[in-house]
Amino acid sequence: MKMSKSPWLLHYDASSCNGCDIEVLASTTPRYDVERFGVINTGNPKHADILVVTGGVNNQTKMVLKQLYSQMPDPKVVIAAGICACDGGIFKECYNVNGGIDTVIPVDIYVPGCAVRPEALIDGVVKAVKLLDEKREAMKNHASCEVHYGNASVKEVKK
Amino acid sequence: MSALNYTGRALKNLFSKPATTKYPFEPADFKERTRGHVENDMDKCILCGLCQMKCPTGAITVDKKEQTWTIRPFSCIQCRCCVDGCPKKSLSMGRKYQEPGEEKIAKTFDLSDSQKEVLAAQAKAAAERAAAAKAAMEAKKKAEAEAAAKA
Amino acid sequence: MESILKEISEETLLNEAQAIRAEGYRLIQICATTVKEGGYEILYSFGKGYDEMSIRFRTDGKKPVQSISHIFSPAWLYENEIHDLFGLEVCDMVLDFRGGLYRTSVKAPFAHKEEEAK
Amino acid sequence: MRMTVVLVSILIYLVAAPLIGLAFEGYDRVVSARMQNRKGPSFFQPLYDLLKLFQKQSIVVNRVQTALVVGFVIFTIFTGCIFYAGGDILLVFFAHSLADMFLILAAYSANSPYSSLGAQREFMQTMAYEPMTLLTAIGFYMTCGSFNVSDIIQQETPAIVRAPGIFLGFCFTLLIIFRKSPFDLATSHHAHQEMVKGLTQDLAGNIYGLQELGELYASVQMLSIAGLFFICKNPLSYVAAVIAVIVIYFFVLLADNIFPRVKWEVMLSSTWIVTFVLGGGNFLILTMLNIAGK
Amino acid sequence: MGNRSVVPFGPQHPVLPEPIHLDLVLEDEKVVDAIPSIGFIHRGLEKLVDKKDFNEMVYVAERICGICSFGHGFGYCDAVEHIMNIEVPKRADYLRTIFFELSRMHSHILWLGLMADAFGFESLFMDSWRVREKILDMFEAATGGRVIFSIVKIGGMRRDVPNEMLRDFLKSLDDIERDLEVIIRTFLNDRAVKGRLCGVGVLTPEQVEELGCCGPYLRGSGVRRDTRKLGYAAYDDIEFDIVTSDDCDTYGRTYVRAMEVLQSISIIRQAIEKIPDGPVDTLVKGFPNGEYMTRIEQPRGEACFYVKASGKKFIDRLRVRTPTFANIPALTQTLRGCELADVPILVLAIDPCISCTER
Amino acid sequence: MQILLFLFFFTLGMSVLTALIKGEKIRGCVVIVGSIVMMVLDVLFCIWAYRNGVGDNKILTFLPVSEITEKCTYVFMAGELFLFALISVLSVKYGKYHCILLSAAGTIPVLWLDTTHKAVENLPMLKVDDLTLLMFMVVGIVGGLISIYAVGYLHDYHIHHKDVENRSQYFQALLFLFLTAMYGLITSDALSWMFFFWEITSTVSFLLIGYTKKSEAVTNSFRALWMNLLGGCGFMVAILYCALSMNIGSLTELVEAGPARAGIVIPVVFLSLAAITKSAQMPFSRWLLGAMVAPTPSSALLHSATMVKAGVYLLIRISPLFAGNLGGVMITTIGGFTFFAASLLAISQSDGKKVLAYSTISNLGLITACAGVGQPAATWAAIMLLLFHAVSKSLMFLAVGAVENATGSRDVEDMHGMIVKFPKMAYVMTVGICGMFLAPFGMLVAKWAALKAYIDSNNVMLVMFLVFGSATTMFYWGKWLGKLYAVLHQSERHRDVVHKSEWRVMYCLTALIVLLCALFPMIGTVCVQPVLSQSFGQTVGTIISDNDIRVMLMMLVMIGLMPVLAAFLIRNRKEKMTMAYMAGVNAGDDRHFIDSLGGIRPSYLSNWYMEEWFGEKRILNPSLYLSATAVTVMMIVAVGGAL
Ligand code: NFV
Ligand code: SF4
Ligand code: SF4
Ligand code: SF4
Repeated sequence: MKMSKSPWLLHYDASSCNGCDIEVLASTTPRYDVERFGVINTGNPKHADILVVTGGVNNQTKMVLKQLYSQMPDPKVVIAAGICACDGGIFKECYNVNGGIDTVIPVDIYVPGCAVRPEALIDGVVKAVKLLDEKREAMKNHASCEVHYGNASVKEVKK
Repeated sequence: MSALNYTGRALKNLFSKPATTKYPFEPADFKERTRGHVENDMDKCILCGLCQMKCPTGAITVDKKEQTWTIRPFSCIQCRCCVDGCPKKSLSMGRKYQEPGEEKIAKTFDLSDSQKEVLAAQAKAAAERAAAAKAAMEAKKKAEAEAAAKA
Repeated sequence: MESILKEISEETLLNEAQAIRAEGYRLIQICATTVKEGGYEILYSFGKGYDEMSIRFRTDGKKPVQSISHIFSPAWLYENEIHDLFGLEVCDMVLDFRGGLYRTSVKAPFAHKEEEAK
Repeated sequence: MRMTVVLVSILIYLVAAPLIGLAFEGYDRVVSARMQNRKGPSFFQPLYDLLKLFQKQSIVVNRVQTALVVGFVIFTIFTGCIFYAGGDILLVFFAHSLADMFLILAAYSANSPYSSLGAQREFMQTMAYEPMTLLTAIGFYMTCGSFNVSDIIQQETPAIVRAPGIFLGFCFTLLIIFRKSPFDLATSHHAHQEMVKGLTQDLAGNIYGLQELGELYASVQMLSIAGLFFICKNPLSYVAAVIAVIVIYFFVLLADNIFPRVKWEVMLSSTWIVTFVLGGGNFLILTMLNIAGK
Repeated sequence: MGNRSVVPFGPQHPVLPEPIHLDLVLEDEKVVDAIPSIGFIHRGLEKLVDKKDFNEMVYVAERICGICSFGHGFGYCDAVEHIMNIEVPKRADYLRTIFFELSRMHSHILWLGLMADAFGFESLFMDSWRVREKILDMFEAATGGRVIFSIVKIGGMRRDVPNEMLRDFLKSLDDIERDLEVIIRTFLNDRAVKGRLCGVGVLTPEQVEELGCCGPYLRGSGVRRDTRKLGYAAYDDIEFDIVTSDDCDTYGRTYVRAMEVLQSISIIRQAIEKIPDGPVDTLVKGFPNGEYMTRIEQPRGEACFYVKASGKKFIDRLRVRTPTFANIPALTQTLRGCELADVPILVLAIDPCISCTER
Repeated sequence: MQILLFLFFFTLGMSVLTALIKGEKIRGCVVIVGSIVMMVLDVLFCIWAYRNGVGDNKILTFLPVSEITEKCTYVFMAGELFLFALISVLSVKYGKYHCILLSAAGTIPVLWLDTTHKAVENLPMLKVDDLTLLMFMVVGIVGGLISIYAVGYLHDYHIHHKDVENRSQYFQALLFLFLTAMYGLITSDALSWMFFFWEITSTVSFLLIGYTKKSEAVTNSFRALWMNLLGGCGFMVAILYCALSMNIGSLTELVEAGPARAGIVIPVVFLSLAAITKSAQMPFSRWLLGAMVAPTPSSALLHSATMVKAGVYLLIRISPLFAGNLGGVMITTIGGFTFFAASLLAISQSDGKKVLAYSTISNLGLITACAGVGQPAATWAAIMLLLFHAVSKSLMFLAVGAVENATGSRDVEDMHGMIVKFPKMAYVMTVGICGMFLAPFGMLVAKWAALKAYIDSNNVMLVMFLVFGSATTMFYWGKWLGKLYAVLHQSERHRDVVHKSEWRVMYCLTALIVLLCALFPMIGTVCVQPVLSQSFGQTVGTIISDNDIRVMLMMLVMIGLMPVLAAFLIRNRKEKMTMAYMAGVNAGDDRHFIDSLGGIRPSYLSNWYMEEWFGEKRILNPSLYLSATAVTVMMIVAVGGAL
């Protein structure tokens, strides 16, 4: 079974003006209903396959974004939705905007638009799920994922 | 006050046609004024660079030397500022949005040959005019100088 | 609607604010602006019904501005903002974020550049 | 002979339960979407989801978590086995709460805010519905004279005839068990507005898949119990039970779509009141009948 | 009892499309203390005045927020127009009013949907947003954008909206009004919904005034004040009543917003009826010099645009005080002592727009 | 017989001996050896008794009327006077005069009865039957283990509580004295003898509660005293009535008189009153909570494993008399109600010992209710509950005590992350907690039996109490269990300062719990069924069918295998470990996040206690009043009806 049948989505607003956010949200509502493609807005990085980021990045959201990204299980795809997320948009000269989200985490799909249109987002998701499948194949070949175990959970006290 | 206000709507929805569009299985419908992407009619552009100057995001680059007009659609915010400001009305707003992609591409357009000729002709004309003006100026200066000298 | 703007001095701020409060005004906003000649001016706008009343004073930014958050309770938000953006010290705020409100990449981005260099 | 019957039914359960569960979930997804005037996903979407989850990397916050989730799944399946082996229905409920305990402990072990809030709420939910489930078992006992599922299906009249109140009460608690609005407090299938994902917050990838699988078994089992109310000696009653279950599920979905989520106080008190009035009342009547019968 | 949980709420949280962070101190489900943190969306666009000239700033102002985008563009233009003493053509004023009200409708309906989602009523959320799409269609037809319109400019409007299109609007409005009926009924009459809204986040009229609240939040507590009554754009020519509610709780705020949607419909109808023909644009010459503070009524309340300029291409200072910013102190106040389940509702009660707040 | 006497006097001797030995080390050794000897004797006695036929429905009766018993009576009278004097002195010292009155009211009539020879004579004074033997095992084994545990515990206790005068000598002596009294209580058949031991347990427990001499301890100890003395008065009334108007002097006779005998309801009701005070049923539950100020071993021994069991023991003894009369109604109502109300109250507690106390009250309520049904099946459940409860609860108490000594806190909240910080203890506690409420462990089985018995006796009210009460029980145990399982990364392990001897005791109890679960069908038939046939003259059918037992055993085995399976599963898994979700602002170690002010703030995850709903403030008083009214009304109605 292909993974592409069920891409679950996590949306994070890295400092967008809201325009893109509401369009992302709008694409889950009746008119565009991305659930047709199996998309669920999970709200939880640990269940998500696709990270949709809107807005450019500033120092604060950078940390959050990195963290969310690291909490998503492989394979995962990042969509930068909106011009701000692609390269900072009209705000790229602002002192508190670092630019597109590709300055923080690797972006797989750029969806332009200010604000991004739901149709464009659907296209983006469709492209993203293809990538998801590819990444899954790659994961198989690499025999599997990282192992970070170690006995990190316990530290003995020395008397 | 009642408890089941929404039941009717929910049941009605269940048995009626959903409001969902067919996109992407059918093409999206755009309104006539929809601001999708910027198009440049390279037959009209005169590479004046006004659009580059006006664009708030710096999405446009006009290269006069190479005679190209470049737009970075992944930077364009469809504000329509360039379109409104283009003196030759060569720019227009396409209705379809820019396709999402894995890379932030830039689209470069060469000036159409006819326009190149026009521009070249204009440039030539302008150069000629400039030369003529210069000549005229010099002539004038000369004349003045001569007049002065005469005086 | 009428609007009044009154220039005051830094020292009288609290008294003025008290008086305005006593007249039944609410706080609309506080805004700082850099002044070309150096220093900052701070504009306080108050409202009563549809009327508007503003007071303004100049400060060189060297000594802390008095907070009016004891008089107008929502003022802490504006004052924290001014602190974070202009680098002006505001003392006695009821809720002091200590520069943590915006956590901007650039410290005090609106402040005078030369001061930054110092 | 009996042994083989038991084994066969357990086997069928093991294989069929997830499929039936998926079917119900698919039904849920499609109907819910349509009630919201959306086209919605395909009927097979839950299957895709589950398979996808198993293909994902497993991310954990600690090792204990995995073990506990495995415990949850094993015991949930085991619970179903007891039921389908015709075992004691009280024991089914006891085992169910044991299984649930594993899941809650898994959430606790993550030691993260939302998991732990979810765990608290899940306890609260368990506390809310447990009296009713116990009364359900008692209801079966009162109507059929036995706690054993194998005896219950052999009776002359279905339990619903004499225990309609208990049946309704049980359906009410199904809302909690299926994590449907208005009672989806601990976690829900969509992003939950205050809990993010609550109980399942820190389960990821294939571990989450495992948990989902467990939930499938659990829901099939609960639906089976609802169906059990309609079953009697008459083979036709099985058809009735299937139809009834589908209808019940439909009402659960309808409720999901026409109610906001309530607060825990409301959940606890309303469930307890329903339990007390419907369950307790029915039980009282049954007892009186029993005494009179003697 | 010293058993208090300290948990972070947000920035990534499904209740908020936008990041806001709260440090919640919980006692069981009860919130004993909550400190909000904003600053995740801070971009610093007020500082862009140094880099963009006063005309370009319109595009920036519009992108302060994607929900109340029109109001921001308008507010900024209005301030500059005042400084430059520009008389805006009447038709442009009417058009601005129409767009303003459409924005308000879309914003309120959007809010209704989010609120429904906050108390876990998914189908109501979906339904509200379905209706909202119709307004977006009107926007797209008139301006070419669904959320960011780019239609207002200093001195008027960038494009006219033909009268036929305005008449189509009327038809759509009828449609919307019909659709809204069930939604509003569910919000205002449903027992279970009322159970989640009534008595949550109570603030008395004195308190809201004291806390400097504005907009529906203020009117939900029974204070009659609506900046539209200042009469900017074409509001002077239009009759409308200020919606208030004496419930003083989240239900009251919901009531105000729901009623304002209907009120906006009536305002648009009046405006379309009265709209004069004529140009929509005037020529702007020179650079602004002076200062002005415009106050307008955005969907979420009173927004102030303070512009200071000194006769150069680049203005000196743009300051936007947004309604959400003004309502945040009230949020902090109501959060204390509420229940965890109410946190989303209370946060939404101010209709938080963080990108507005932080700019 | 000799063994019994020897056991009795050995324990008494131990008490004297420990009181005399000053050196802590030596005393410790003596206590440990003594306790082991006591346990061995206890077991030997039980074996002996079974071999001598107790198991075949026979009752061994000892000490028929003789010179010795006559003399004993005088000894007892002297003892009673001594107790009275002791209580008087202490009451005067602390100004609690009402206790003197109560004590006098209980003692004088009995003395009067004895001196005027109005008491029924010619009685067998001691009796051993199956129930006695079961109690022997509970008292001997659990008591012995706890005494051993006390050695190490007290040592640490006094290190941590410098403000408390070290009187451990006295403490240990009291423990043994108490055990002696318990032995006496469970073997006595004559009501007057039983009463004597009954009063000793009251007094000893009073002394133990006041051990620390802090003002809180003193107040609580007097509360315990007056309540128990009140119960003693009830006992006394029952004795008087039996002796004077029914000519009954022993429990056996009383039970044989049967529920139908006219007037029997009066002694039954008064004995019940005595029992519910001792078992801390509502409205007398508060003394048990107060008792938790005492050092843990005494809480474990007295207030959960044994002393409170004296009350229910009495009820189980007379349970046939409850069938179909008001006494039964009273006991079932009170028991059921207490079960439900106390478990609600336990929800709001975070002090580990208080949770245990409420849970004790609640479980005893269940036992009381079972006994009050007056049907063999219910009594079966009551006995089972008693057994399982004694073992699990004492383990929980000891574990909490050990945790307190190791970490300085016994709050449930502070047990957060025990699985990492103190794994051994977490496992022990897990077994203890699971033993209290989860399938397939003992308590649940017994509850299940109780449920069936209630249904069969058509007692709707009790069923409702049970179903609601077990849901709440699940809640408070579950959240405690959850606390233990939070995995805290990078946390420091607690130093294991728990003494070896304490560990051994806890392991023994843990093993006992598991063993009891595995063996419960056998115990049910071998040990419990005879009790029923003795008191009801009939046996009960299968209470839990073989099929179910098989399933439960499977579950037990599965749970046992879980760790193994998990270890196996985890070893070869490729997993990635990430931080826990904290809405994106985890500061890196799962325990801190970036807060609103941009700093790093520790997160804290507390359980829910819902003070407003289930707090003592809200529930305690109403339920006390309610139950007090119920008890009074029913007693009046019952007695009035009988007269
Ligand atoms: N706050 C705010 Fe806005 C509005 N309405 C404001 O000016 O939304 Ni984005
Ligand atoms: S791309 Fe445009 S609409 Fe989207 S966030 Fe940026 S400015 Fe807003
Ligand atoms: S403004 Fe128009 S003519 Fe000038 S360069 Fe741009 S597109 Fe060409
Ligand atoms: S539409 Fe706006 S952003 Fe795009 S190229 Fe033209 S001026 Fe630049």
